[in-house]
Amino acid sequence: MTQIKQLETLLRQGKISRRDFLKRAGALGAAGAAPLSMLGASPAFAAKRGGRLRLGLAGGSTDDTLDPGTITDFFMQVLTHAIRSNVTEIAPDGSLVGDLAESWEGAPGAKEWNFVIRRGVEFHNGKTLTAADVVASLRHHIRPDSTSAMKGPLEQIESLRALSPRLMQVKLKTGNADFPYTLTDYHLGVWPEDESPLQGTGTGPFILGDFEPGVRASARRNPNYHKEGRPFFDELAITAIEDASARSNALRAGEVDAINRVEYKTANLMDRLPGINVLSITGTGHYTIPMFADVAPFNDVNVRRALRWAIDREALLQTIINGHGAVGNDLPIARHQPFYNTSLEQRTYDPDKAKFHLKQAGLSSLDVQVSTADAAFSGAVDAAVLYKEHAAKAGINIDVVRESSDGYWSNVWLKKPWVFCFWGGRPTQDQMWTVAYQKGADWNDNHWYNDRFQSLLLQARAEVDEELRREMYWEMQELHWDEGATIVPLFNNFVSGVSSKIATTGTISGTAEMDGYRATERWWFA
Amino acid sequence: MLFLKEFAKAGWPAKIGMAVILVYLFCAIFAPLIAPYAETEVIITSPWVSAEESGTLLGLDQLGRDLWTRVLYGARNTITIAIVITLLAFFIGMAAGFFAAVVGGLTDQLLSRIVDIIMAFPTLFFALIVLSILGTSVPVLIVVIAILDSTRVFRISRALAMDISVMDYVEVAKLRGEGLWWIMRREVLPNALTPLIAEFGLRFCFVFLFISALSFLGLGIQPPAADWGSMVRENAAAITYGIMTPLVPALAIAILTIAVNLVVDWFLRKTSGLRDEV
Amino acid sequence: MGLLQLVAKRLGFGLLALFVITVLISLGVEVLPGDLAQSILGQSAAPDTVAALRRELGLDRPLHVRYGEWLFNFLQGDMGTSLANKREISELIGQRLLDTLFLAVAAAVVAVPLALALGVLAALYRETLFDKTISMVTLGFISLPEFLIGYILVALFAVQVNWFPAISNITPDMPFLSQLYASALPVAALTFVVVAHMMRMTRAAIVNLMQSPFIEMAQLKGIAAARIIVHHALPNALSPIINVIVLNLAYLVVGVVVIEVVFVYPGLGQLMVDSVRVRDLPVVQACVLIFGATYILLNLTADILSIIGNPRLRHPK
Amino acid sequence: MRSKRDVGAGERLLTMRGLRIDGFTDDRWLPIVKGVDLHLDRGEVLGLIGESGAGKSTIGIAAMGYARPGCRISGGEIDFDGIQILGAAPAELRAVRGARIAYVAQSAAASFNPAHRLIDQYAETPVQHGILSYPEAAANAKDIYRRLDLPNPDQIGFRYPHQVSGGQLQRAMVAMAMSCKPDLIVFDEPTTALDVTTQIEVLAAIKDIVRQFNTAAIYITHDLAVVAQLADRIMVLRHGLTVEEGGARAMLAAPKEEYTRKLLAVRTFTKAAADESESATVLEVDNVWARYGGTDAGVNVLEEVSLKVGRKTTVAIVGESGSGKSTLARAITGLLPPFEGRVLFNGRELPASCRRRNKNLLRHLQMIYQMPDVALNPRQKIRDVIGRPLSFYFGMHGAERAARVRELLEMIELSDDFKDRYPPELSGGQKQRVCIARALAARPELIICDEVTSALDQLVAEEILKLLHRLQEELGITYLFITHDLATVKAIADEIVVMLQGRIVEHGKKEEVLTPPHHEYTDLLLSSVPEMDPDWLDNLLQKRRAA
Repeated sequence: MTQIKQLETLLRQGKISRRDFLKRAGALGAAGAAPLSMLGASPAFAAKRGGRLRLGLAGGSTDDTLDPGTITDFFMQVLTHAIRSNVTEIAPDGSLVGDLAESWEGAPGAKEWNFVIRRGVEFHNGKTLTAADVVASLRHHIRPDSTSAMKGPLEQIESLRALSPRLMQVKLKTGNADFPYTLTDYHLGVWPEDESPLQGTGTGPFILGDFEPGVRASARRNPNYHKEGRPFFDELAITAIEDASARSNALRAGEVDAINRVEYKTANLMDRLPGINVLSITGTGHYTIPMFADVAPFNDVNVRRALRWAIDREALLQTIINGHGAVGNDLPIARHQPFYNTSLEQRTYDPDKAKFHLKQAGLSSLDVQVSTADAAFSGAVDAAVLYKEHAAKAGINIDVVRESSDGYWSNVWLKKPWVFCFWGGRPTQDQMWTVAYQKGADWNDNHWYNDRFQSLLLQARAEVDEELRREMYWEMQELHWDEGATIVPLFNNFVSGVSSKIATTGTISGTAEMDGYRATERWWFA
Repeated sequence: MLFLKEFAKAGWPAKIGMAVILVYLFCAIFAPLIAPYAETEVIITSPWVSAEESGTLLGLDQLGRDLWTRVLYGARNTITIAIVITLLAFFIGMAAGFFAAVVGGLTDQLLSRIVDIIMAFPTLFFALIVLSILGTSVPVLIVVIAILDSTRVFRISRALAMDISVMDYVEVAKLRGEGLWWIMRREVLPNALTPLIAEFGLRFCFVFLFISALSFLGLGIQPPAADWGSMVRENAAAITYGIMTPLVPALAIAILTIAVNLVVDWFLRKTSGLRDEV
Repeated sequence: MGLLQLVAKRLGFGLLALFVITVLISLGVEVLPGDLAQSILGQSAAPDTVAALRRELGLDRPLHVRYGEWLFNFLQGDMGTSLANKREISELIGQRLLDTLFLAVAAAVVAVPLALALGVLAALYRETLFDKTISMVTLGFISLPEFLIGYILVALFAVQVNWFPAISNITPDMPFLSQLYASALPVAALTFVVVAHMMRMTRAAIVNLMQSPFIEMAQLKGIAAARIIVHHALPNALSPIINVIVLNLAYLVVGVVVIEVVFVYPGLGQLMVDSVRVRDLPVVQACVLIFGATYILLNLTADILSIIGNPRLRHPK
Repeated sequence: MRSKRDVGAGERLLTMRGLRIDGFTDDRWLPIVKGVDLHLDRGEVLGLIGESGAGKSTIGIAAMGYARPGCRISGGEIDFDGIQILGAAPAELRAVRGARIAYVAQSAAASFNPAHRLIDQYAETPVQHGILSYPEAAANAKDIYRRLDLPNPDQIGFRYPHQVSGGQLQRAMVAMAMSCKPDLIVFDEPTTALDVTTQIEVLAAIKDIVRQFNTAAIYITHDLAVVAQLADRIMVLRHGLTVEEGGARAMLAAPKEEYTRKLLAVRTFTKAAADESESATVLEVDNVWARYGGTDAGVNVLEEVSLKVGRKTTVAIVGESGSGKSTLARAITGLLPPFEGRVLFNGRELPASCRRRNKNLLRHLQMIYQMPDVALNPRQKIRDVIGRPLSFYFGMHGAERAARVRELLEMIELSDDFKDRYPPELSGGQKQRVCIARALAARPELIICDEVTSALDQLVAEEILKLLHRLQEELGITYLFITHDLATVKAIADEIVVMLQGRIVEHGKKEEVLTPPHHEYTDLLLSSVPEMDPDWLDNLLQKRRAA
């Protein structure tokens, strides 16, 4: 962290350029949480009102709907944050703050949570927000015939009540100290209880204009937005641009002000262009290679260790994502996330260690099959081929099976014993471990059922004491690092292209791309 | 031998065309020997390093692999696949086309209507569905493109065979009591060969483009194997940054297309007896 | 009478073909891995959520029931609603179809006369340097992938010099001229893609006729070369030319998904690809029906035009 | 009689000196015309005669400074009324073509542009040359159509070429040639493709119009009898060289050269009358009706046709195009199964469709076609062409087959080395011989000869007829001879069947049919065959007008 501080100082003194700063900060793996105060203007300079923000975003599809339960991709994630507010929000610096909630309080054991709703928040249609609206919006996801992706994660809720117009009470089946974090999820925007979510009414910074799924959406400033002075833009226009080259062309030609998902291979080229800044920020997204720990040969912990030492993460970082990311340490948790275990040794490429573990498993060589497709992540096939070359030096012969991209998630992932995979990550350790590592989880793609690990997970969830939680999470991470069945070779950066006309508060969120989906209310025209 | 003797008399465009084709074939066959690096070897882990900087002939591609090496291997993969696809397409299309024309009647109607239906399907869409179902392995890709291509071959073969089957020598064979297969193979095929070979040249080149379009939709040949169509796609993003890398495989396709057509032109003119007007 | 009969027969067959196509589509989408519920909910969906959505969408019923229901409604003019976003398909498709047609017509208006003119000129100056140059250049364009042509145009005319927009994000409420301006680059790209084919066929069809006795007769009547090409050869070469034009027009409607993606043009192709991806069968059906019908109708038009253009058929004995 | 015309006579119009024309074959330029001198006076008609390949058409259109694609004028000099045609600028040539020298092609159907009306094509030349306005030209056209005896002359110009019959179209083309009142017309075999009865009309029209406008003409044909009716002078060409030149009457009366004599003597072969003894019937056609396009629709092309063919005889079926004679052949072979009636072979009824006939039945009934070019697969070697029936019917292979092929080649008077050639390398006559050998290879009892000589030059045709006759003598084959050419009939037939519009109008022994009194139609056919007598046409027309 001190290095970051030094960089910041250099930046302020003008000794290094903004881009250099970003690059070096990114290299430190900490850019996500780093205060990027010189990007645009610092909070000391007043943000300016006005203008029309034009975004060119990948991740829009003609089958998009305004139903928050079925949102899967970026276009709708940004749009829903523009028109709706959540109960809680992760601030750019990574801390949890209230959005619609003014404050909240967890009862001992973290089984009961009371949220105080902000006073005087108005929906776009003029209706005043009450706790009932929030309850109704949450219920949308947990009703029996719910088609929402949040149905599973919200199953922990036992009851949900509006105690008064300003007080919402949530009772959980088991204690969860991170429950307020759960409410930051992009599916959980709030709309009026007497309306369908498809109407698009919310309390967000923008009022929805027209919306053509997979094509465009437009919105105008919400003058009654509950955050003082925000948003800064008068209008918002989002265009769905699937093709990466088309996005960068649109940005270069000045037809949009910002784009997401800049291809890693062109990110550095774009960075050199005048008038365009590249934001390359490490978030929680990571590539994984999970194996079924209950299927031979992966049921031998030494085989798993051997495979983990046999991958050259640095080479993958440079080749597959062109340096826009950080090497992973076989943990699905990013360095900047709370309770990250900094004491663990960074795994490197060490064929000898791999051989050693192989020997301990009683093997001189190993033949395994790994399934991959570019549907897992862009470059997954290349990554598999590179891995095959790395592992060969340790006497491990990996047979790369190329699967069909279409249907990869339904036919390969969770079905084949060793596959390439991508996780967007979760804001909290509990969420991440619960969704993919807890025994019995629908998406447990590794079948690693360490008893100590599983019981720690449950304990930590309900533990309110920060220090005790830290200890538990550190032990869990150590267990996973040593014995787990998932290789996490890389954390990939969010890379966005932004016109230099755009200014920011200085701190860019690492929770999601485009300032945690909230660029529309956090940025302005310089 | 006879061909060589005939070809010696061809004009310079055909000779240049043939020379280009031979160079391509040479590269395709001896790619592993000519190529300075291995097919998927990463030289510098940075995209599109220039030729001077990397000390290579054409610079590096989007993953830092030697472009010249990739183009050479691309020739090998692309040309092989294109030839197989085209051969298969012609086998299917010609067999069905000749059959329809020679048998005529209901069979002809049925086959023609089936082909109409396939053609009424948007091509990319057809490929999209089938490749999604069966996966984008090379054999599947070959069969799908071959079937799509064979509809056009069918039309041409049928039209040609229609013209041929009214010839008296076909009637002679029918009156002699010859079987269908014999008539198709010995009477129709040899006389339809010239225009079909010309068509072969063109179809062959379109295969590259089709693979390229498929790879644009993510259904092309899977990396890391080098093929020109996918290479153009993978490198196309560089064009806006003034990097000419994607033009190299595109040029490879374009030059081969032109070369093949120069030879086909000569061949057509030679065999049809059409001549330049003086 | 012959013409009407032909039209009726072809239309009848066209309907049959479309029916077969819809059946094939249903089967095809059915055997595609994954289904709509899964694709809507994405990678991170729980099985019971997927099952619930499947139930809600009616995907739990057997295929033939769903198909029969769809067909029944369709025959009554109801295209149904998109399963993915619940919108009326007619509304969903309407604007996109108009946009697709707009692009196709704009490209055709540029490309067809250009191709004809170039083809006639190449035929007139056949075997000259002009002809050979045109032949090479068009071959070159044929052999460039269309997305590359698109990127090159954007790089030159939108990024280098800011003459035209890089993305053609046209909206229904845009004035006509603005729409045209916004579509300039995709129109240019499509023109490059289709001109070569049409031009080569025009030339070939004319040159093919140049050996005909009636052309020799025209030459021996002392008619000027240009008049021979335009007045004597062209009218008799119309049939193959019309056919290739129609084929390319069909392509302009049906095959432009790549251009749509490159220029972010909100046409039907993108909708269809998306719908296939999420297995939204009713939308896929509607798109394919439109494309299939376009192909069939255009082919029919070609046949009718060929008949009208052929005096033998137009003026029976 | 030409001397009676005085206008412009004797004034030199066209002179060619040492004309050489090359053709491009096998990547080389080979001479087609090897130095020909030719001259033509105003108003004079010159007949150019020779067999195919003699270069006569090439010389004819060279007068207009035109060489067909694949040909080039490589030397000599052409002077047309003071204009040096060779080396003239394109614009200069255009001014001559159509306006001062016009061309009448062999096939009017192919040479009229199918896309435009006749009158527009007539008017195009004068309008484009700036001689007349369109209305003037159109008025002229009607006048010329009238003079050429075209029916409905005021309206016929508004038709499209395909709406007019062959003979009328050919006359319309003569009219078109007259549209600028040219000094010279080149007639390139204008009647060759026509039936004899139609040929008369066109010949008469040409003769008339040339006389009326005192136009000079080069008349190209392979038929001496035709040229005899029109030409003042005749030039005989062979292999690109002049054989003989002279006044028409003088040459016909006393040809100097051997080759000319042979051309004149071409129609002398006659088969000896068959012996009177009634032979067994090989083929019997019994009340056959046939039509194209299924049984319900379509028009009958054969009605009530019955005939018998005796062993080792030759029965000739005569008729003009559309008479149904070729359809009869198809009905007999089973390619077009008759919808009524029977075909009996050696007394046994044949299955109507050839598909249901067994190998043995097929073998006994062979066919030889009009166009040897399309009857032989150009991609098969002669040995395969002849050898296939041997292996197919008799299972012969290897040396046995090779020996038999050699034998068959010998039979058709071709040397053994032909077996390795491809059909396109052979001349027309040689190809037809190969076709005969292929038929013989099956050891048939009956051969149907469908116009086997009409695509051949007359000398060659005569050889083929002699060959067929010899084979009949040696092998005892029966022929069914389908032809429109009465000369052929006279030469080879034992019996004659005359067909008209799908029906048999006369049937009998050759002597009976050819000796008057004839059936009315037979008479028309017989009288329309041109004779060598230069006055034949005039006399015939007079006679017919009188009748």
